[in-house]
Amino acid sequence: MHINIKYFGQIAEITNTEEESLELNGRLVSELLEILNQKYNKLKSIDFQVAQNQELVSIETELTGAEIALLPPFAGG
Amino acid sequence: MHINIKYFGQIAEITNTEEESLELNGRLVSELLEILNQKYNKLKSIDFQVAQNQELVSIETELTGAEIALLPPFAGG
Amino acid sequence: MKDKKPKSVFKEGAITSDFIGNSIYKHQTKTSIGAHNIFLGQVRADEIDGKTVSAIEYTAYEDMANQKFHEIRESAFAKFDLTCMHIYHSLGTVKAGEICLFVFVSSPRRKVVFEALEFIVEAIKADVPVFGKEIFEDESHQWKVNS
Amino acid sequence: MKDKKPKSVFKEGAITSDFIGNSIYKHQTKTSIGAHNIFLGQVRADEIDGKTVSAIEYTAYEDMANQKFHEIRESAFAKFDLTCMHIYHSLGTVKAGEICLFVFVSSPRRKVVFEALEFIVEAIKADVPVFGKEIFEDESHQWKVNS
Repeated sequence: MHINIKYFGQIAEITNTEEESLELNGRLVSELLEILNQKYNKLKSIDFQVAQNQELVSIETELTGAEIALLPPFAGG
Repeated sequence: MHINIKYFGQIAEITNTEEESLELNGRLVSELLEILNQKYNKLKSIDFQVAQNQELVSIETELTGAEIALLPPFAGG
Repeated sequence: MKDKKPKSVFKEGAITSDFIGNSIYKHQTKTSIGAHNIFLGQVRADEIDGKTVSAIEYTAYEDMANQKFHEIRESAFAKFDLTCMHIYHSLGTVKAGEICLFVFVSSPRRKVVFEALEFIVEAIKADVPVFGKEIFEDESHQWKVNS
Repeated sequence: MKDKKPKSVFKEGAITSDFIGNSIYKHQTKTSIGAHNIFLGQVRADEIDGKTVSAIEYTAYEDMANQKFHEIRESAFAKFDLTCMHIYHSLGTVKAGEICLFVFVSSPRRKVVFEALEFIVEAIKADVPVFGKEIFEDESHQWKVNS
């Protein structure tokens, strides 16, 4: 599956990019995160949430092919 | 006792003055109000509070000679 | 930065949006503030028995009112961690759509301003001897009562 | 008078006191309004480990953020009897003392605006993907987290 991933705030600092695409065999958000943890070592030390198609999802959620975003703690206002 | 009385809002409309002085024999706020009720007939039909020296008081309060005010319902804001 | 000195609360006529904007501007030098909360009372063109309110004419027992505003101010500063607090109330004629009450509280943190503002506005409505004559378009009137 | 259409919430840079004053002014034609309540978030010059915050640089997951703002707006109108509601949030750099969030609710009656404003501000803080980089005077930075 082809997945588009967006990074924000402190996460974009770690990945050093705001967006990338990955080709993936896994089925679950958790499998995508494993790959990203390998690619970006420092990700493990960071608190973040995952959104799929602009809605927060748990790591057990199935990937649909929609846009994924890694969101550090919110700081609006 | 010499009492200075202030009238506000709808009360001043009834008394047709904003301020007057009365010479009084009575001791209590209630006695002052009796006199005012006689002088201004329509006063009986109106809801108001009494302040003495700028503090709300009950009608059983003793007159001190300080300023009395007849205050209709508050409408600030 | 505490700002407890008594102020003149009453202003003749409506409180303008320029005055409010300027008051906000003046707080931008106070960099310990993280949250402002502002309440504005605006005169409603209520329809009552087929007649429409065109203005409210405010009067007050000014000495007692200023004393009450001062007490409200002191107790708000005692209860809440406020950096600043300002209250302005109109006297005289305020037309429908114009602003007659401006309450402005500021604090490092937001939770405080919500509680403080509501406390202050409710206290003003309940405790301050201000009277309002609702003037209708045909120049008849009735006396306003806070609910 | 209901005003439910989606709006652009994000503004580049600080929200000025003129903009806020003007927004208040525009509501003076809406004579069914009796009470406005305004929340302003201002950037604090916090001191952290001896360094002082000079600005916050805001970024957002804009598509999701606009969707969340829209949901907050819809649910506020469903819960509360509001005449109008406006939200503006800064993106980019906002200096200490400048305003980064402006939430404005209006209703015929005051009780409603207090509840509605707090509901909206808390929802923005909790649900909207906005990120803040606190820039210190020496140009180092740390990432802001809402408490």
